[in-house]
Amino acid sequence: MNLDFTPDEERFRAEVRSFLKARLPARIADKVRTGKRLHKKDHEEWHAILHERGWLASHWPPEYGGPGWTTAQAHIFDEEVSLAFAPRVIPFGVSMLGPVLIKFGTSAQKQHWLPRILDGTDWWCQGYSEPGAGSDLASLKTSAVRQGDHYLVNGQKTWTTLAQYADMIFCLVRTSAEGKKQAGISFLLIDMKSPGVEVRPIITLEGEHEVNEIFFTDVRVPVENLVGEENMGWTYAKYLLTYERTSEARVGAATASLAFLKQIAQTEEKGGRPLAEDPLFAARIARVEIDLENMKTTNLRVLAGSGSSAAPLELSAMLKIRGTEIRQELASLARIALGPYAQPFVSEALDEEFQGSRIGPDYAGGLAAHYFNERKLSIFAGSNEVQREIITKVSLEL
Amino acid sequence: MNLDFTPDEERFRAEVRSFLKARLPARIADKVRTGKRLHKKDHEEWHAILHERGWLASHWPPEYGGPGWTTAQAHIFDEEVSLAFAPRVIPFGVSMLGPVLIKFGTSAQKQHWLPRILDGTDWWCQGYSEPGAGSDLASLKTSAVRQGDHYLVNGQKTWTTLAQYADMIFCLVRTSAEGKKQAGISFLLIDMKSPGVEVRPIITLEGEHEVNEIFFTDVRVPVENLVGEENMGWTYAKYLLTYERTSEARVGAATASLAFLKQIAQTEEKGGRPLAEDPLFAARIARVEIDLENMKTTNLRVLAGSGSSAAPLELSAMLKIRGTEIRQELASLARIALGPYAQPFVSEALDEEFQGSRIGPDYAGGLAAHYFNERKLSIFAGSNEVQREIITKVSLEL
Amino acid sequence: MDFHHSAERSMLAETFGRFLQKRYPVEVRHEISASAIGWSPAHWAELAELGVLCGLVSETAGGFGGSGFDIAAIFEQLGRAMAVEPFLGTLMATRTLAMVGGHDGLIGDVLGGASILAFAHEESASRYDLTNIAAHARRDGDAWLLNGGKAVVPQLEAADDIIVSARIAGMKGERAGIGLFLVKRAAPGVVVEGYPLIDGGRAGELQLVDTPGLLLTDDAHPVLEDVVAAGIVALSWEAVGIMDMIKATTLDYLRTRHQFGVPIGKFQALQHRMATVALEIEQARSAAINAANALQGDRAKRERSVSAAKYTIGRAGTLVAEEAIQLHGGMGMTWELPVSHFAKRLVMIGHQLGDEDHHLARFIRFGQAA
Amino acid sequence: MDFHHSAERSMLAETFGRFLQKRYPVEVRHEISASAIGWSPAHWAELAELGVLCGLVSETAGGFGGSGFDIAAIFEQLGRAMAVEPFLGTLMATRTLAMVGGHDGLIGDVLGGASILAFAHEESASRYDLTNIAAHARRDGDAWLLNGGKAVVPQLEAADDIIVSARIAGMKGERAGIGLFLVKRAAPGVVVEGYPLIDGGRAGELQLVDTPGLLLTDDAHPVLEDVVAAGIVALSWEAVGIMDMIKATTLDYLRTRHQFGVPIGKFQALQHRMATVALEIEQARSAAINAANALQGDRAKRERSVSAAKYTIGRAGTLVAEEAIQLHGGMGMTWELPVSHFAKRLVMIGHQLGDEDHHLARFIRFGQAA
Repeated sequence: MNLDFTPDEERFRAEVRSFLKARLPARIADKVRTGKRLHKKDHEEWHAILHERGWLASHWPPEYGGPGWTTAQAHIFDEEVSLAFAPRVIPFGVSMLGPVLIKFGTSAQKQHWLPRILDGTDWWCQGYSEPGAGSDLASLKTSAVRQGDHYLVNGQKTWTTLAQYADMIFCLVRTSAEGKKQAGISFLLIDMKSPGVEVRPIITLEGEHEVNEIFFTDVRVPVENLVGEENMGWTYAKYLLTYERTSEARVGAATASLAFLKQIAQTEEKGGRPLAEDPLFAARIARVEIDLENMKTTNLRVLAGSGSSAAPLELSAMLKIRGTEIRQELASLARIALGPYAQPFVSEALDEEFQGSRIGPDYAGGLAAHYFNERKLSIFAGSNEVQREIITKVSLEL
Repeated sequence: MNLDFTPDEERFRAEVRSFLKARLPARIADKVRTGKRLHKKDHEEWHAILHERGWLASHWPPEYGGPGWTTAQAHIFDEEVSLAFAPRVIPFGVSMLGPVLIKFGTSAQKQHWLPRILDGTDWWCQGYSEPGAGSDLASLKTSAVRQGDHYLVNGQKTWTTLAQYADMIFCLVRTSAEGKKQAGISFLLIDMKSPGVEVRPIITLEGEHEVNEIFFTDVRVPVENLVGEENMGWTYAKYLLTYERTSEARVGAATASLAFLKQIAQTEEKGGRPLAEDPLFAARIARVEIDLENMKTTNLRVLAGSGSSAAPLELSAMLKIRGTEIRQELASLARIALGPYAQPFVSEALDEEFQGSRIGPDYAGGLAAHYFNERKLSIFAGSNEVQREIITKVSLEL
Repeated sequence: MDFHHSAERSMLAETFGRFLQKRYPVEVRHEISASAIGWSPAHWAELAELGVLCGLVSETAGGFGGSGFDIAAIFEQLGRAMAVEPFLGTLMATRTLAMVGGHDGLIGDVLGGASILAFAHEESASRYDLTNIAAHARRDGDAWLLNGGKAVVPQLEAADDIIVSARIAGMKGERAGIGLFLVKRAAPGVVVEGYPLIDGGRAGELQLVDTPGLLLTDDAHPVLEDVVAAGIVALSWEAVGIMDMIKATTLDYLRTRHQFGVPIGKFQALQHRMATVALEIEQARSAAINAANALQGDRAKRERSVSAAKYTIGRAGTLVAEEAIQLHGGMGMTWELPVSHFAKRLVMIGHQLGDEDHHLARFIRFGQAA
Repeated sequence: MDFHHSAERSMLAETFGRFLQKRYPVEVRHEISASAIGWSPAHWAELAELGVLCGLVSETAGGFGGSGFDIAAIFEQLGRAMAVEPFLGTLMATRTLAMVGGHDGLIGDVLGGASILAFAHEESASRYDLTNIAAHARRDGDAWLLNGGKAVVPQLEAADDIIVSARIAGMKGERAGIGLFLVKRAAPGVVVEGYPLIDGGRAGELQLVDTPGLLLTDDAHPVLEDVVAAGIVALSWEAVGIMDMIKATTLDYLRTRHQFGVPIGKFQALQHRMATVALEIEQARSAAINAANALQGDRAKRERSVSAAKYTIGRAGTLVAEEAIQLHGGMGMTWELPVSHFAKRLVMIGHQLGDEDHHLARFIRFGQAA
């Protein structure tokens, strides 16, 4: 056994660092670090920089434009971009649809869509959840009825992240009502500008517009936008979910949050000493820090074991659970660290254009909102209850 | 609202204290305090002392020999005997069978059995659980078939506490296989000296003999030993379980354990200071202390609300859960406080006759064994999972 | 022992509760919260007329309440309605005035709704420690001039007068040498900066530069302790009111939301977690009862009980809020459902007058002293 | 990165595991534990012959292992079998001798099974603090004479020689001035009092009165840290082995035990708790991997990693043990089922070489230093 990185891997880390130093715009990193709102153009700017360097689609095979990294390299890259406060690459095109197209798409689909993902032509969003099908995803009702050279799509999707920016959506739709509910599902790519597509915002508890409802009314979708075979969409979705969950460990992001928390705890005072030296608060930080260090190794075991980022279902479910718990705990501790200044929330102050005075320490403005927003982590992307079901069924065989 | 005791109640407390000072044998209190084994004769001695004073059956109506206390008095009494390290009165006769007989027994049964409970003629044990019917108590199989003036009993009971000392056992037996499984159960009193009764010890994880299996093979039980009506035993058992659970809050016992734990934490040292001053350990103690103080009030609310020790099912289930969790946590902290000296376990040293040298501090000998033994609290007397089911069904209506 | 409110107190609570249900439903509450001033003078005037405010003040000082259980009965209702009006400041300020004596006129104005007071003690660096304040006051002839800042003062902009603590002697951390002053909102050197809170309420930063103030007491520490204890009783019962609402709405959701063909409340894993939530709420209620009961008691018992209560409310409140959101699934994340607002307020109560760790440490200190 | 044992190490672990499965089933283990001496010289001799002990010691000192992952592979198997033999003392004592050098003969005797060593450092009042010892040594001509006591020394009675720490200078709490000595069991002034442990093992109290000892080093602190770190790696992996066994046996029970007409493993509330148990075991395994990996590293990283591991094992171990008993219902309380013995040993590992709180505080200190 050996957990240490090779000299080659350490050289790679240095290369990533100098790239980030040179190319990550300070303005964007600063927004990430201080919890300011990222605009569409911020995401697009960073997306383009990574694409130019060939480092955008870290998990794609080289023949499709991936960098051809080992899992260790991908891990190092993830850690370094997080620590540098780079924005997370919006995952829907690059991390989710891309791998599905590469594995199940026709060559025409690959040739058409993959380059457009890389160069940012299409902003993708994900159409999985429905109002009546949350944890019970397979009970989805949005229907696609084949009519000659197109499908007619009717129904509703919900919790669609950043759909307000999206050009395209990949959807799970019902193409058959026969057999098990998992059996009649297909995987369809839909143009958001099609007539009959309507996006309505959902305002989340901290007042932000991040997720949406999408209504489909007699939307025509060309049959060539079907991915793989009709009624086989559940298989592709499961493949994608595995991908999604592994990434939900988000080791890099948690590491950056921990560093940020420690900085806050050094700045905040309690009884005339840094809060970081308060025995109870220091213990809280240390507990989550140890949990994170353990999870880093669990994550590496998954990566090393599978040779790719697709992981045995059990461990990826564990990573989803513990990864989100850790990030929620870090958000919670940052909120607690602020004391009374967790309360003020001037929403406009999260915009970079804001000129007014800030209340409390400069890092305080969005931390309570962030804490509340992060409650979603254990709900979305397969709730942690669903993950426990997976562990139960797949591994415990109960 | 008013949580304070009246001057009369405080006078009563003083009276209890002076009684305990005068009559509780120091030898017995010392054994309880230091976790030594209590023998049958120790229990009998204390039982007789309480009976002589008329304070044995604190919840019985005066006409049957109870003291006629208010709930506040019973509460005060419970607290004081615990703090004085009196042994807990073995509950099977006094606290469990007694109330059932008083409510459901014939006058012949009351006249015969109640005085014998009070004067200690009969040591009772409880025959509820069976190997195949633990949490699912109503699925019990031990059968009683009516044959003229007696029942013929066959089957097996388990987890029968102190059956090795018992003269009598009250049993739930199946008298009918028809209808719902709860419908065919009867409540029977069985002489342990009857032919066909066999007691086999179960050794628990710390090596003690406290519980037993009991086998019934063609045991003849006179029909006059049926309590109440045939096939109505489930009703009586539920009545009794409510009684049992309320008492499982064991506020007095927990208060005494907390005081003992604090004493240990003052004696043990960490980094040259009392362990009690270590911030993390102090926080552990304080958390359970606050939880206990809250539970004391929850318990008083139950007592005040019902006017008797039978409580609304929901709150009594909560008291069972939290009461046992608190006592388990106290046992756990005592174990942790010992450091390396939690490990030695010289079983004979728990006997008062033991003449050998003791390992570590004088309070150390039985604390780890006690911690392991206390794991039973969340399993027996209706496991805490069963209590959560009760809360769900009765109160949450889910 | 008696766990029932007196008939008068029950009647007040019921009247108040009915008023809020009818006149302060959640839509109205959101409107008020989103308004420029962030509270409703109209509702306030009506509540003053109803006599609700008098429940916060003892008879000797012109009210008809002021005991721990009076405060409890009122704030429990406030919690259920998520009311944002300046109740906490009113409680703490009038209680201060009642303790120092000689201000019955002003108390009368406040109880009648003619005047509003804020209570400004916490500062940007004090982190809940009552003695850790930097604002100071100096004599200038017959007058006192105050300098310094106060942080996150609830409904500061609404106040006509502000009660402000400031050092007149001694060092940070010392009990002696703290004064309490009555400062006019319109006095020279007063700068107020108001802002919204994440929980829908409103607060403000106070800056004082050579601001004249009327000395209320030059030995404020015992007053601060008592007044903060009353504030903690209030917040604890506000939290209990919120938790009962959260429990009810979450149970409703569990009974009606279907997944996998059954109400999600049929899933045992959720049932058992909900049972724990219900248990913690009952324990929190007991803690709040203990604190209300001890408010009239001797100092050590009072401080121990309020710290136990605030710790309990902090811990249980976070659990209840987080579990409620989780059990509501995505819906618990939306602005649309009241549960998210209850959850926000409940968690933020943990950031007022001391958090879980602060009060646990305090409980330990008072335990050792006893 | 590579998460596989080397071929040699895998083979040793497999051989050892097979041996234990065949020759050390739980009935035999209980017999050995209940015997007068509380361990099995016969098994020990066979294991020495198999070469298992050599896995604990580096090549340069006469073994063929000694790395963190060598120790891991052996102790994981010990945990699965609940073996009570003097492995921990052997590891810590031979590692001490290897570090100070010049005792290859004695190491050879130990690895060959001809001699057994105990490692005696902890005292009745030291509470896991390496520098907090009261035993002391003084020069007497060319010799050193030791006085003091050592507490709960694993398998002390089995030892032919004992490695003992004692102050030769300085005060409690100081790193400098601690010596390590080799003491003959038969030396004058040695009093050994053996006793059984709650987990089925055996230990003893050591008293030394003017006992001659051979000085191994007069700067023992770095040696103690390294040797204790190795001991923690060992205990962590013993715990991992136990937890895997507990998980397997609990899952078996959940699948076969029926209540309410179905296997209790069908109850979702239990499923979700078991999923958490499984998750915690994987996190504990990762912690144990980190510690084994860091054993060869620089001091700060090593100490930080072993404290993280011991904290994790302490916390997870208690959870796993308690949940296993609970999920077994009454059966988990019985002597008859192995699960109760696994649980006892697992919890008691938390009382050796530092508990959860001790190592959490230590992790914080090393984190601040780094």
